[in-house]
Amino acid sequence: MEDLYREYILDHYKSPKFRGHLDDYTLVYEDDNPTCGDHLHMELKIAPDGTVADARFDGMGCALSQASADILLEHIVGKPVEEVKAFSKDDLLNLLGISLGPVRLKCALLSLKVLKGALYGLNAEGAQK
Amino acid sequence: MEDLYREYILDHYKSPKFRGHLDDYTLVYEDDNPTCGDHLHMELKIAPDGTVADARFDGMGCALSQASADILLEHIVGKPVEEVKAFSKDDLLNLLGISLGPVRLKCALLSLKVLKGALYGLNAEGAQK
Amino acid sequence: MTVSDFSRILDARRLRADFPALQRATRPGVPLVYLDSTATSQKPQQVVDALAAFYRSRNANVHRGIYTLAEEATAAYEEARQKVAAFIGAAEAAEIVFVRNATEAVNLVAYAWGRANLHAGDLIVLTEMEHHANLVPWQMLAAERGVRLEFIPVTPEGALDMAALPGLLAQEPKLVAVSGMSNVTGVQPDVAEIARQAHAAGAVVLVDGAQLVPHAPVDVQALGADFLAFSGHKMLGPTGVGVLYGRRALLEAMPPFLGGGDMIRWVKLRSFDVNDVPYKFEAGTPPIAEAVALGAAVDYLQHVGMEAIHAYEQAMAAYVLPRLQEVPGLHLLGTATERRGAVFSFWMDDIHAHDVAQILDHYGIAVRAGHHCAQPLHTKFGVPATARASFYFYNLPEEADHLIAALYKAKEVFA
Amino acid sequence: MTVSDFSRILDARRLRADFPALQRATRPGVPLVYLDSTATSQKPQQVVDALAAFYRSRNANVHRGIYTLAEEATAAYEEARQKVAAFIGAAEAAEIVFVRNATEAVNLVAYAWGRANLHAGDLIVLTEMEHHANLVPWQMLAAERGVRLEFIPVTPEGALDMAALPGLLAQEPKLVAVSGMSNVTGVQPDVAEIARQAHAAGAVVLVDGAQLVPHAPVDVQALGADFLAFSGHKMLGPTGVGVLYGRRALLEAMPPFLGGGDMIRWVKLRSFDVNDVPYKFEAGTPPIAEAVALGAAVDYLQHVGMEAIHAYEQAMAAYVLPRLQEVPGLHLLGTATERRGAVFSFWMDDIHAHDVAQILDHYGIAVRAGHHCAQPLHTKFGVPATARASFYFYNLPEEADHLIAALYKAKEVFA
Ligand SMILES: Cc1ncc(COP(=O)(O)O)c(C=O)c1O
Ligand SMILES: Cc1ncc(COP(=O)(O)O)c(C=O)c1O
Repeated sequence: MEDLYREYILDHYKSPKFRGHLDDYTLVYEDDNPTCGDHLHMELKIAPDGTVADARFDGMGCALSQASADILLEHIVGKPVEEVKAFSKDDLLNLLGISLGPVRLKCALLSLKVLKGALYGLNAEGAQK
Repeated sequence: MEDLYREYILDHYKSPKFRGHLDDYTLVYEDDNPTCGDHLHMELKIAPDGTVADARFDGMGCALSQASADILLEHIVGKPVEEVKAFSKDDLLNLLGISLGPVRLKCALLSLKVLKGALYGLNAEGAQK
Repeated sequence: MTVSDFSRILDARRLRADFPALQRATRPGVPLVYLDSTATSQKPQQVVDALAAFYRSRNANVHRGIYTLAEEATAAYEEARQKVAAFIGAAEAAEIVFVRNATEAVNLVAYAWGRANLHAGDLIVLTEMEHHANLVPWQMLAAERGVRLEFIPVTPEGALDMAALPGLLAQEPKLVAVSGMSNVTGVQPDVAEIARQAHAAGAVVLVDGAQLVPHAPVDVQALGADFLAFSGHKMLGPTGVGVLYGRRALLEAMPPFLGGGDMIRWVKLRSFDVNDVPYKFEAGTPPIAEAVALGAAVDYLQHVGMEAIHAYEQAMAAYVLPRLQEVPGLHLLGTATERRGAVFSFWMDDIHAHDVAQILDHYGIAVRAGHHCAQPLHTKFGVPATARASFYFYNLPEEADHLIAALYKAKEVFA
Repeated sequence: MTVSDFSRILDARRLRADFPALQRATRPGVPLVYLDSTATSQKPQQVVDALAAFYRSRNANVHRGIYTLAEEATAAYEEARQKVAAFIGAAEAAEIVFVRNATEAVNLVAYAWGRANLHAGDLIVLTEMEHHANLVPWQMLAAERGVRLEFIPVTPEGALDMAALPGLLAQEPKLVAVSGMSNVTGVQPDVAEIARQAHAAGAVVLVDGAQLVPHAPVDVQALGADFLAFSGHKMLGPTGVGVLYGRRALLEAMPPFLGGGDMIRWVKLRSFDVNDVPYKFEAGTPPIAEAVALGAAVDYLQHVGMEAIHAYEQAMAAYVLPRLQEVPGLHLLGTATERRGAVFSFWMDDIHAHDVAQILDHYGIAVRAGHHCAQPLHTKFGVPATARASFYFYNLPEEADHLIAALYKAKEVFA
């Protein structure tokens, strides 16, 4: 399967490095995609110097939504929060290296939506600090 | 103008024989066609032997609605009420001798509608015995 | 204005070739002279082709489809939304709700916005020239909720009596709903000025754009419309699709109207949560192919140019009006010469409107007869019915000449 | 059932040639296998031609037009109404109201009939398998009026638990609204029996026929439907047109829904009187060309034969069901083998429905993934989303084979 199911995506889906929970986190957020039941929970630990010290996600959903979360977290850990805040939709799509139709776009971008929710301190239903 | 505006129809429209009122009538009815503002009032005098002794109409509207009333009354005066009751839409169209689209059909048939209203003793708004 | 002057504005003769229906004959030997575009416009081949092409190669249901065909259909549908948004100067495509027609658009506002925001004693200001589509929905609301209706009067010339507006606005209406162009008189009220005053009085402004949008350049920002309703079929598009434009803040604050698929975010057995605008108002499978074809119609109109269309029809109005007024015994409903389109409703001494229309049809000329869904305006002018001749950019001055000649014939028949 | 047996029921291979979209490739070299007719059907050339022909030669607004073109358009529109009436066994054409889609049809009943007849505490009986279109409108009514909703449960096989019906009917519901065929499981409840019992309990019966009417012979008298809602686009017709059938007595007693032109008898500034059925419910310019093309779709379906279509899909269901069930780790939502159409929703261990649909698309197979606008049913089965493959009479058993093979491939990818 070329394109969408490149090894890269499938690897991150089947063997995610950042799936799980942190013992101690600074920011947390979760959201879902009710149309398809994708769900994503994200925890971030921000270091005193303002970088993302560590991060984890948990959730369920399609390969794309879950792999995208893993790839995204891999990319941001170690980076300054200010830089991460500027991370855009197009940046993520570049990272994934695939082109997507509108429905799958929502799957792929759920991770970014949850990340931004955490960074901007939104209140997620059911998410507790 | 062939067809619709045959001399026959135009003659009845321009010089109706039965336009007017009766001094004394047995049945009366009136109705209208709100889409186009056609209005028709009809008075019938029924003789003791059950025939239509005389009839008149009054009203305003298109040539077709008014001519059709005149033609219809000319046809029924002198006939037994029971026979007139059986007079159908097709009978009237045959009498008029023209073929009509749905909108004009309503104009042409208003006279029959009012006649039937009078014969079956319906209550017309505004019509007094 | 001579006949040749028209072609400097716009090459109607060339454009007509795009409209297959305009090539047909009413009867063998009698070419069609279509003067009823106010009821519905004819369609250029480009629009029919857009419909056929959609069904031939991109047909699928929209939203949520992952497969290629569904993605193509969704992209085509959303592209049409963007075209319509750009066409009327909406701030964003999400402010465009696809409905069936202008009538449904007004009803949507009456049901969803009206029932949430209007209460007994509240005032709605309309005008005496409204089409039933911008009248009956408010009457229904008035009957149900005890809302009051007041009307900007129409002058003997058919224009709005703007002097009456301040007095009505002083009563602090919640809504001012006014037609951008009368389908009877062709009069185009100064909606921007009405909206300015209405907003100053705190009212929401709905514009019935069913006639305005097809015939003049429209920018909702300049117009000051909070809501704008119009129909695809009157602007070269197919039947079955219309548009409600609404300012995002208003649309977002409104409860939904129709319930069903697509308008929801989630559904449980006993409750649901609504989707974002505009989907919140698009329950069920939308008129997909129709919206796509409306996009093609917008392309066509923009290609011709709305400024040119407007100028051409102004010229046509200036050409036709005096000629009609010369016909003895002919009375125009609406004699205004300023701010008007090329729509003419009239009655004739001794000839009922139906008979006028029938005789004109005999000469191949398609005009409408009746109250044109504006019965109160006809009542005001004391006539039950008029005959109406309306012109679009594809009509030629020769067709107007043909109309005038046929009216003289009608007088002969009934002489 | 072997592949060759299918062609004895109906010559799908020949009929397919009428459907241009079925000739297209998903990508160069990858033919389209369209298994999403439950979302919307493809259209035969005959229907597209009917649309194009209407616009090319008969396009005018309907009703009240006196000129030739308007009379032809009106005749075509009313002829379509008659075809639809005959197709579903309505007593008369006046019982057919043209709307946008099944969703609007249900909403029309909820607004006009529901708000006039249902009061706080009144009960509506639905089922757990309803599409959002036959659920959300009643939830909106329940929230507004304090009406109660109860549900006929769905069994683990996806059928309706008919044993629960008498208990629900004992509570004397005012309305029983039930789908004629689930768009998720393909299950076709015994609506005639439900209607019989519901009528005995004094309830009005609404049937959501969006899936039933395209896939099985329907006679509203035999079915016992007081209202029947369906969409043109799922039965070879265009988007933008749907049907509400209603018994005349019910339609006549109902207040109007949308206000505007055509639905009135007369209008004054502050009041109006309604027109006769069905026009009372058709405010504004209807989907004229779409209705005419729906008439052409009905002609096509009748030419193929609804009995044959039903039999063909029964055969397809019998063919596909066991093959799907053999795929390891595949779970069907709805395993009923009786009274079902050829619609299959399923989920797979370790592969999300989206991924299934995406991989199938890679092989040219168009299936839908999601909750298919029946979220409560999915919630009941504990899955947020399924992939759904649905077959119409133009699908071939080879396409089913192709689907099964691709599902094994998907398992490999995700192994
Ligand atoms: C059972 C059922 N009811 C109602 C609908 C709604 O149809 P539409 O979207 O055409 O209004 C559908 C369509 O998916 C359906 O399958
Ligand atoms: C001014 C005006 N408003 C509203 C409408 C209603 O349009 P539709 O019938 O397409 O809903 C019309 C159409 O005649 C109109 O001219």
